[in-house]
Amino acid sequence: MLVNQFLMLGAVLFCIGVYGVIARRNAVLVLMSIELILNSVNINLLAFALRNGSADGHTFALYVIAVAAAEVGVGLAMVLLVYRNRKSIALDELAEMKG
Amino acid sequence: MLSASTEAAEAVFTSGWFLDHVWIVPIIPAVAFALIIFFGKRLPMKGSELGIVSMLATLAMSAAAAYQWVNRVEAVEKEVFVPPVIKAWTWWSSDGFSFGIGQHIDGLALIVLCVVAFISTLVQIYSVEYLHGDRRYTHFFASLTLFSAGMMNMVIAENMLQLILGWEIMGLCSFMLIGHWWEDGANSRAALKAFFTTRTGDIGLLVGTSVLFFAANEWTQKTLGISGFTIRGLSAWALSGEPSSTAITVGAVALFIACIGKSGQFPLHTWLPDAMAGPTPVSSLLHSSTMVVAGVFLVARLYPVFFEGMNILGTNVNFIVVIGGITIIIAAALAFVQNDIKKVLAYSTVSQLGYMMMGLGAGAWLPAVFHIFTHAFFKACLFLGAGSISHSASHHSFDMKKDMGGLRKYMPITFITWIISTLALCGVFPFSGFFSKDEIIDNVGHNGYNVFMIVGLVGAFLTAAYMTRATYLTFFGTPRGASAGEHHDDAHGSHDTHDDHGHDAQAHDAHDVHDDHSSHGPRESGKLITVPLIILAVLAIGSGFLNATPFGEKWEKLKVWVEPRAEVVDPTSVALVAHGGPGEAKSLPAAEESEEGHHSSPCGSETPTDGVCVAPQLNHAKFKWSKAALSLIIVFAGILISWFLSMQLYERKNKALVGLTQRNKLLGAGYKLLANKYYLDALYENVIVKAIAYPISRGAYWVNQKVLDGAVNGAGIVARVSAGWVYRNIDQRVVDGTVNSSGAAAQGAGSALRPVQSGKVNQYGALLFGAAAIGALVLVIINT
Amino acid sequence: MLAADLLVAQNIGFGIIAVIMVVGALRVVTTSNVVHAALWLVTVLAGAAAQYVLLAAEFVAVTQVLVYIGAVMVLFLFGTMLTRARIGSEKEVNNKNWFMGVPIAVLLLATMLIALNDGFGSEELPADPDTLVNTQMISDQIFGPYLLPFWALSFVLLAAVIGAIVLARRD
Amino acid sequence: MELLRDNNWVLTVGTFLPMVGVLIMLFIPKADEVAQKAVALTTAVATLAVGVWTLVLFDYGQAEKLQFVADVEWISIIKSSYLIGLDGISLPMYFLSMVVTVLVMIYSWDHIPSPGNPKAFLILMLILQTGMAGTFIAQDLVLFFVFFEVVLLPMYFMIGVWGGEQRQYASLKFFLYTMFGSALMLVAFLALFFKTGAESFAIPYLVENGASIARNTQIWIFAGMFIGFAVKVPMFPFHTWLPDAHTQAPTQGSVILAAILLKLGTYGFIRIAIPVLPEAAKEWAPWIGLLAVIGIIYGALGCLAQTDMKRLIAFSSVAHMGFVMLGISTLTPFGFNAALFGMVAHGLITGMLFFVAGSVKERYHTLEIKRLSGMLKQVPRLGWIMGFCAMASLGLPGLAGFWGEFPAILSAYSPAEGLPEETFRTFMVIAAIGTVFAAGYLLWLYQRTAFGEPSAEFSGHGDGHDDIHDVTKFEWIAWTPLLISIVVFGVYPQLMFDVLDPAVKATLAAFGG
Repeated sequence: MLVNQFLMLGAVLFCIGVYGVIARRNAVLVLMSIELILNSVNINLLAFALRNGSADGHTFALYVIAVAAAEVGVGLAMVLLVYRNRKSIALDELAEMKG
Repeated sequence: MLSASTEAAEAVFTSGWFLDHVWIVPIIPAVAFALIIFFGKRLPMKGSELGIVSMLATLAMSAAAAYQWVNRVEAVEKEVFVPPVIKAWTWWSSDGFSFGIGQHIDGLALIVLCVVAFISTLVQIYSVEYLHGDRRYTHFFASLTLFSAGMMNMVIAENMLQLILGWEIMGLCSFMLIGHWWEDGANSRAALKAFFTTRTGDIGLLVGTSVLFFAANEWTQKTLGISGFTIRGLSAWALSGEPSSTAITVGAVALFIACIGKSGQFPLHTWLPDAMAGPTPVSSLLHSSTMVVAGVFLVARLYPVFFEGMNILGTNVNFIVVIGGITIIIAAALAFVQNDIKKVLAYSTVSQLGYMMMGLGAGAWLPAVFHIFTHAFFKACLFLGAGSISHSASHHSFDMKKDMGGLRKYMPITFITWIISTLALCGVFPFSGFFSKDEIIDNVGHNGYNVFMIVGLVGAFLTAAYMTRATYLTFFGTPRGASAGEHHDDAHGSHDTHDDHGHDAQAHDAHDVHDDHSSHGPRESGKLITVPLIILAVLAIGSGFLNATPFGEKWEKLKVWVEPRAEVVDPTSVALVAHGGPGEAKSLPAAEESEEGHHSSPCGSETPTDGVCVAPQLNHAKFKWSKAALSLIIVFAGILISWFLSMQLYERKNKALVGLTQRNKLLGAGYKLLANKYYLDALYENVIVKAIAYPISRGAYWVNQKVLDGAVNGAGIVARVSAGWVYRNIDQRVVDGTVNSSGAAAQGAGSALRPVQSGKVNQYGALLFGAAAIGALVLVIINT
Repeated sequence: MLAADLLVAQNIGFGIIAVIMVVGALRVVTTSNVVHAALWLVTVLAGAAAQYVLLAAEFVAVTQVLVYIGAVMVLFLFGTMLTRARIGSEKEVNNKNWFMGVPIAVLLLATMLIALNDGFGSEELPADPDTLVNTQMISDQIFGPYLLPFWALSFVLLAAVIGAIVLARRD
Repeated sequence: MELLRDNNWVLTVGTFLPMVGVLIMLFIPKADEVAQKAVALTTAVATLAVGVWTLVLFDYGQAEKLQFVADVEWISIIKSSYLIGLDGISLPMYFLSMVVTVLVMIYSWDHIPSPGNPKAFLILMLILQTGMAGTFIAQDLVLFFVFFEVVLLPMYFMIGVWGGEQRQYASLKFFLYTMFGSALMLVAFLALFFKTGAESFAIPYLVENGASIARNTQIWIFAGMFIGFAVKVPMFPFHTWLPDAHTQAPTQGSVILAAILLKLGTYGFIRIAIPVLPEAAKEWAPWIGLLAVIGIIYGALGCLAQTDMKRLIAFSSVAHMGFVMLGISTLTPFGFNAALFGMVAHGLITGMLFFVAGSVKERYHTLEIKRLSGMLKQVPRLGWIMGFCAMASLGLPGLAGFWGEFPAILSAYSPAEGLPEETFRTFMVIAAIGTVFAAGYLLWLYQRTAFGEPSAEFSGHGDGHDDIHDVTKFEWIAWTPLLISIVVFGVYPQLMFDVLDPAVKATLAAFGG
């Protein structure tokens, strides 16, 4: 098994996640794409953990998962709030922060 | 380098207290100036007595010094070099260059010093009467005294810096004096013009001094131990064969430009006639006998520099003599066209200065200096005469046509002194003008400048002509205007507005009283005016005999006293005489006798081998009556012709046609003219006046006014316009614009980037990742 | 010989799972039905768990399945349900300038691949690693050197919980 | 050159005494104006007394050595020490700043500009004095920079609060322009510090091993300093802040600005830029000369185009500083002497001109040249003083102005070896022509304002302009010292050159004297 195969898989997932973030109008879908990105990171971490034979990769993978959970929680809460005010969660309408 | 030749003639030179302390002379008027400024108003005669006393003191001291100098020179036989009495103190020094101040007294300095002191004294006495009751009486005397201080300082200057100091102070005083009645715009403009033109010339002075200083300093320090600024250093350096031709030529030309400016020579002479706007005493002192001579004095003082720089005896034409010649002709031509008596005299002064410059330019050093001496007396006399006429006869107007005529009956003394001075000016035999002006023409011819000799003769002819015309218009014919007793107010016109219009509370204007009794027709002026006139007239006759070449060698006093002897001298005598005192001069073995009776010395021709020259060897034309007769005939012809024409024009004034010409002019010469009087009139009116002479003079005047004056004013306007343009465009728009625009640019960039902040999360994501991608790509490319 | 064909099996396994994951991911970002997207995401996460097993990280794989799929995906589904009633695909789920995403993603992918290729070429993972990482080692790590991040993480989670409650409160 | 450390308290006291005055004034209530003025004046006079005492103590025999040196640990970590000292170069300017402050204090006894509030105005002036004095004695780059900036703030407020109509624009422009300049200068100082082995910021130390820096780095460091100082001088392209600042500044502000602040730039060149970076100085000299000469002609042209008297005087300062920079660009002791003398002379003369302009503005309420005329008749003494200053400013020999210009022209003829002689000689001729322009615009101004008849608008029966009085008591007291010193330095310049010459020779030892 090559280290590369795992890293490349991570990379592909990462890029798909990036496309998702950019292309998606619906906030939830964007959150999902972010999940994709986080997972690709996890794969990388663990690949290197195995390669270097240290447990660091594992701890950080766990931390990433924890953070992802927190992030989805807050993200969805915000989406809920926005939805309640705006009746729509299309991102391109939420432009109040315009410079 | 110094060959200790044993048989060198040990000459011990006497000197006196006065000769050693001539440096006090300029300080007296300077102190008097300060006193007048502060206490003038409170003195009984409002400051004028202080001025006169100081002038008398300077006159006495310079006369005594002259006397002691004569003894010093007479005590030694002809060929020995008489070192000047030099005293120098370091005024200030910066980085090795030391700038001294002190006195450099020799024949030239003393003769001009005496002239300045004498004329200033007479003019100050004259002004007490002339300016009686003037609003700024004290200021007038203050600036007059300051002027004398400046001129005297320049005359005895030991180095160029002191000379520049005096030169500029004179410029300042001429500005203040011309603009004495500055209420009237014309006067202040004339003052401004005078100051600018002289100041433009002064660039030459600054540049010339710097160039010469740096070229000469190294040599003068090495051989003579004195700085390159000193006059004797520069003279010795010029003749030492040391200077490269470019340095000395550039220096000489630059200095000569300053002389052109100051002495009103050809291109920069336009300010002198306008300077007549000043009170008449000022015109007589500054703008005829002393200040305008400064340029000629500078050329005479640094003669070796000009001798080498302009290669004077080398070629038969050089810059100085050309300028001198042109000035003589055009000034004389212009004098014809003038109605204002002071303008005529002004152009005559310019023409006479042209003579002096031509003389110096052609190697006639002594005649030119002698002409300064004589010209000062008779020209001052003429101006004071004109002043006396305006003061007592024509109610302050100087217009010959309108307000003068037939005054010989009413003002005998002024008339006689005027006639004497005119004859002196024209160069008639017994009078001083003959001895000096004729000498110049003679020597110019002798030195090979034949073209300029002819120019001199033509000039003499024209001088005689216009002076006769002026004399006729003022003293002969029927009295016109103010002289005829009409007391019309416009006579108070532009020229001398004595009383000022403003509600002047200060001194009760005594002038009005004075005006009343003059209303009943012209009469002779008071004693304070006539006495100076008489003294000057006497001197106009007497001064000629100081160097009367026609009466043989022993009469040529000035040649002995004034002309510096061109001897090879060991450097010590010229060298640093720390605190003055009579330097012992060891003159080297006398060179062999030359056929002309003066022994020839290498100075000026080739580089002196074992010593130093201080003056170039100049040759003197032997006086021959044949040559003198020629010029006398020309002068008499001029007088007669001009007299005749004036009679025709003004006597027969009633004809309407005649009136048109307003003035006569010189016709052709010869018999036809005299034979047919009537035909003459027709010929004179239609052909000569309209066709030839009239346009030339008018043209000359037009050129003078439009082209030259226009150029000067044009330069002013152009400078103003370009200044405005430069200021508006370059300064405000470009430079200031860039500063303000940098602010605007920052704002512009800001607004350009605003859309990036669109508030859309996706866009941020896109930008973020896009940037990351590009960054990564770059890193990858760099590493692989 | 056993190890060799075990290795081959692992590669084949890796290949299948990788393909499923990529297809799943693509579907997540392209499907117009939000619920489908969520479900595809579940497949991707499951694939990831399988990969962790291949990478000898059983504990993380189990956590992944429990926490990630169990909790987070359920959250997502709740999220989608609460934010709108309609089932089925939504219209224009992508924003206007979606086309911008493609080049960026591709560019990024290309760069990464080049870099990885250049970096790790053909490096082999150790077939029989001498120190297999077991849970006990992980716990030593967490409560050893990485105690501080653990603390920080707990605070983050606490903040997230409180935040979610505050944001989502109805009154 | 070794340092003389005896009685080194005198400099610190001289510089920081005004701050003591400021403290006292802070406690006095704002309303009590007379007390404010009294305290301010006494502090200024006390500082002047200390200045005079410094003159007395100064050992003229060793004018080239730094005297009254005090070296105290200040900020050790960045190796900058509170090193102060005084030698022939900075003595005249140090003393002039004290004299000018006293005169300005006297002048403002009855001339507080529009918004009043003398308390703030006088405090700002005292701070300004400390800043100025400090800059001339600082021998440490960081200290020099601090004082260099301290001077900026009070002047900004003086122009901003008490200025003319567009005072905001003018003060902001002045502040930003100088800040931009000094930022680059700071960069240059730091580069210098590191390039010489990050040992210390002391100028004597830097002078010793400044030359060791590689040639083109020297050139770049010099570039930074050049811009910083050129903005202050001001030299040709960086001068646009001067006319605005002067026209909008109150009289006191523009007098101090013209008399002292412009000299900080040239002093910087002489003290820091040129001795520390000799090769770069040689490289830059022709360009500085070129800009100086352009400044002379450009300033003169600017003056000819002006309609406002104060703006005209401001442009004339650009021209005069052109002469000073020409003197500096020759890199010869003779040129430096001329430049330093020119700085003092320009300070005296232009200071006086601004005083006169201020008084004219206060009487006629306008400085429009077209509307003013016949001043010699209406206010004769003021007219004559203006005439005297105009003559001094155009460089009449016998007055101080001439000894600033003529030696500069003379020195331009033979610059230090290694500099292109022909270019400098052309500069010399152009500068000589500049003197004529100087005569041009000054006399043109004088003729139009002083000569002629007083215009109807102001001659008494105008609308209530009856308070056009001649020179008042306070003005006489404020002006006589300046007038006397212009004449004294004009007649006997050796007074100043004795002090300047040895110090300049010492600093220029690197250029072969």
